[in-house]
Amino acid sequence: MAIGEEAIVRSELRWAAVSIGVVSLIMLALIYAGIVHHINPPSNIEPIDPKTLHLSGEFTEANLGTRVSAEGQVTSRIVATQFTFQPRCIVLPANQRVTLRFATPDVIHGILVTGTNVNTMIVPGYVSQVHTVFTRTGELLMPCHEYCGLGHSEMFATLRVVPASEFKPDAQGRVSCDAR
Amino acid sequence: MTPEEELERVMRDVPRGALALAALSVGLLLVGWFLVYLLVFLPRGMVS
Amino acid sequence: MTHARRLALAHFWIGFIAFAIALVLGVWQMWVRSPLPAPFLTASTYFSSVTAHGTAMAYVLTTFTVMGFGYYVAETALARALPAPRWAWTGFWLALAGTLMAVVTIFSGRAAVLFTFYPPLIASVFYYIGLVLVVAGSWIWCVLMIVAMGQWKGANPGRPVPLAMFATVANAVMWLWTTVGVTLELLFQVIPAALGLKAQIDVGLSRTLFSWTLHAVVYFWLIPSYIAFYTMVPQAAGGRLYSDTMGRLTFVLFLIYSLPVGLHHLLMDPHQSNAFKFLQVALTALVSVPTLLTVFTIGASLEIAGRLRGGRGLFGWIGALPWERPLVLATGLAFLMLAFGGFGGLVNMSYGMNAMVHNTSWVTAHFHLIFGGTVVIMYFAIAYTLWPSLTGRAAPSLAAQRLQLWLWFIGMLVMTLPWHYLGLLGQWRRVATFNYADPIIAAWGPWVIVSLVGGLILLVSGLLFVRNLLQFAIGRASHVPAEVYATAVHPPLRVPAALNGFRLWNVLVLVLMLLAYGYPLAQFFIIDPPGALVHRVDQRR
Amino acid sequence: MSTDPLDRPWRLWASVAILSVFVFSVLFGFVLLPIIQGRGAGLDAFESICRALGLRPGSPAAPQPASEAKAQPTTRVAWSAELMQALDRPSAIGAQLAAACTACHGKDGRSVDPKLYPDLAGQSAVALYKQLNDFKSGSRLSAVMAPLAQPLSEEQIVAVSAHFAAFPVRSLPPAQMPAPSEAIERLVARGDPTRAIAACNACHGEQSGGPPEAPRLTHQGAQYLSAQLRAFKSGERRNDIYSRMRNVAAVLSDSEIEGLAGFYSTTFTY
Repeated sequence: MAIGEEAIVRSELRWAAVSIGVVSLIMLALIYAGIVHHINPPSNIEPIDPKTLHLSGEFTEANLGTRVSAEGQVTSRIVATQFTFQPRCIVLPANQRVTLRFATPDVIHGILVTGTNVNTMIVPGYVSQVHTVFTRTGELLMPCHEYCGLGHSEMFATLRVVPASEFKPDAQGRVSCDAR
Repeated sequence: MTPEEELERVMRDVPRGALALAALSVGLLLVGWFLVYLLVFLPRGMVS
Repeated sequence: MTHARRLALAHFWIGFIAFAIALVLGVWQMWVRSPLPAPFLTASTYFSSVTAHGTAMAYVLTTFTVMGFGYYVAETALARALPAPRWAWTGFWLALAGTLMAVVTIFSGRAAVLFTFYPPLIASVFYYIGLVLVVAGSWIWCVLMIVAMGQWKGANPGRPVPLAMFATVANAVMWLWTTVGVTLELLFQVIPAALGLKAQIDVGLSRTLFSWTLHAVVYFWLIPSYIAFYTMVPQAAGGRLYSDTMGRLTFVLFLIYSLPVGLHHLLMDPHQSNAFKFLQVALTALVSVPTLLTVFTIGASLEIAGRLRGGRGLFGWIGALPWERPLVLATGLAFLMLAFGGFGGLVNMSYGMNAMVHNTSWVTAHFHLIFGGTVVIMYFAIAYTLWPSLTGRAAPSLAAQRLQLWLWFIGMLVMTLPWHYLGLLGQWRRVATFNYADPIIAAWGPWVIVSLVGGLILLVSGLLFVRNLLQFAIGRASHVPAEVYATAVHPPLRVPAALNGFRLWNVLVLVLMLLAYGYPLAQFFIIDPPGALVHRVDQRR
Repeated sequence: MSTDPLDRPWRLWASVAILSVFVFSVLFGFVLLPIIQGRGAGLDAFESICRALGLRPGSPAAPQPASEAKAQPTTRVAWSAELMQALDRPSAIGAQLAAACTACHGKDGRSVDPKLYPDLAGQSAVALYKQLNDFKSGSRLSAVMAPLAQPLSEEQIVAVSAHFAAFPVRSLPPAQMPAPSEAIERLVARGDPTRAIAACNACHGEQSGGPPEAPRLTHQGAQYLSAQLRAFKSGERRNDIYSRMRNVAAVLSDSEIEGLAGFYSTTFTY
């Protein structure tokens, strides 16, 4: 036969090399995003007890919402629970590094913010954390995107991104939707 | 021509067409991926 | 009729009945999610329906079809009677009993937890036991496949195992590895909680164990399609398989790379580290290699067929292919849908980029394209190909089969292309209703309706499929079943032992699993995170 | 394994291919990427790698915010697996303690005046435990209940909760059930996505999987139920963990509150 088995194997191997090249290109692009834009999936192995979440510590009800620390770090603490977010409206400044911290006292939830790369699962037992910079101002939707029970469909919050000039913390460094 | 000779004849061209087709489709796939990467993903900003 | 043929028919029919019911539920769910008012909607009916749809499609249709197809291959490719048919029937009845148990539990409203096992939401124990029985039936199948190949090798020393059987056993071996994760989760976490023996659960551990199963399970469903691509399609097209060796290598690659990659389902989870997510993303990137190899090898096999039929030039052979044959048509459509689905998958698995689409409709679109587009359309084609030999009758109309396949393709694209777009816009998954009063969401409405139309087309196609199979009853008797298996350009006379068995690959799977999943699982026993209270949906406190 | 020369390269090359992917991933994912990212965030190499491996919390690409604790709990109830199991077991002390409750809540937990006092019969033990505890701690205010709850010990609260939970629910004659309006049934079974109200059943239903302390509402007096909803709406009652009920009640209209109270007071199903 004109085309021997070796030629077939050679053509296959050549194609396999092309395939590996293609996936390597994709891996390189991902490494580039990691190095230049600091993009990682949100990992944060920080255990917290879901059963006593509401009793003490940073996720007690009075402590939730956006707060600016003395060093100027903007952190928003949000609890996802069956079937509401607390708080349900969150104010954050645009064009500034912000940190969102989530925890749940009950089951698995998850959030995304429409039109951004903000996305994380919220797993009972851990604090989920996303660092990001919002570049566009306006009201964004932050739904629960993981099935958490029969009320899952009605579980969503609003994220209000305001220009830095309108982001005014009170004496304790807190900013909330009601205050505006 | 016998079936074996037929096969021998076509095997002179194979796999040029398959290679072209596979390269075309994988190329399109790669272009599509990079379009999403550059036009949607990176503009949406950093998260970590 | 031989046991294997009766087994194949019985398995296929159970799978296809479950499929038809799940299809109706799926269309209703899309209707509910659209801006149009839908009947029967309550939170409970919707999520019970999603649970039933997922369970029927992902566990029942697939497991039964894989088993039935495997029994057929074991008998026909090896040209031997099936070993221990009584055990095979035991497996069938176990799986059927399990299916009924799970379905009754779901429809009584006691299992609205969706078909993924994500505690601390816990369904009635009967739902889980039902699914365990389905898996137990499939384990019997795995053992029978391995035994059948072993007996054949004993009787044919030194000869290469026919590719169709080699691939079937690759799937059986992979499935045994795959089910370990979910079995551990069920035995040590979920079922004790459902029985009331455990009041709290380590959720990070359960998600990680489930992720072990979650990716490979898709390859378990997919491999019958690939078996058809490699061993049946070249024959149906009138050509030869380009390379038998590459076929073997592809199935081996599926075995070793589909397992240590499940963390890409947990990219957005807090309880797995960046480092191990990166490792498994790199391994996930490699799992696209066997698929890309298949595209080339099957392309070349079809090119042989096209050129034998007079096709010329770089692409002329494509037009010369016998597209009127359902199996060839299904293959072409399956590859097109695989391209779209694979594209979505590449985006999903892309480490940080996953954040853009995680748990959005993009993901739903991706797996419907892979599952419905590549897996199920090939199940249709396999059924059309095997039915003459299973029933001893010829199809009364190939046109009806072609129409059904085309409708499936069109419906799938009309449904999933809007989902991709909506996913990028941020439409999230697993909800019954959207607030269309919100201006952001209102803009999605028209696209949701378009996808509903796609769903309706799929429903018509699915019902037409069942009708086409029933139509065989009025077909004329066909006494000479056509040969279904393809010959390779160079039929293998001897293959290296590494490509004639699975010992080496099992060792490598073990090594890879230890590297990729060892610490990600061990960490839960090191940090011992606090547990979450069990939330049972079948009863209240 | 056979020693056929054909096999050797397979074993070798398969292992090399797999190990090279592993080495690549470890080099980039475990070491280089975290170190480079950590430099931007002002972290040293050791800290960055620990974060990437999950040995320390946080991302290698960003500074970790300081934890700000300010404990002002809405309730002092703490859940645990042991507590949940204890609440499933009725005890003899429960029956003795229950004598103090019968003047209002009736001998079998059936309220003597459903307009003012809720039925306790068949109520979930977890819900009873939560409310007694909140009366005791002052999270839920009641001039009547506070002095009764304050002397109770943890064990006594568990016992009395389990005691009343074991009684059968009051059955109402079917003639008393008016047909509920479609809008109310919709709120109960479906919720309202335009106002982010989950179906009432999602927490209060028999097969909900919702918060463990969500009480059964069926067969409570309509006046009692509507009074509680109004109290949640005004913020007068605020012992619901993470505002679960306040968030819902805040967007209910007065007629919806009456309708829902009427629905649950006369419905058997949920």
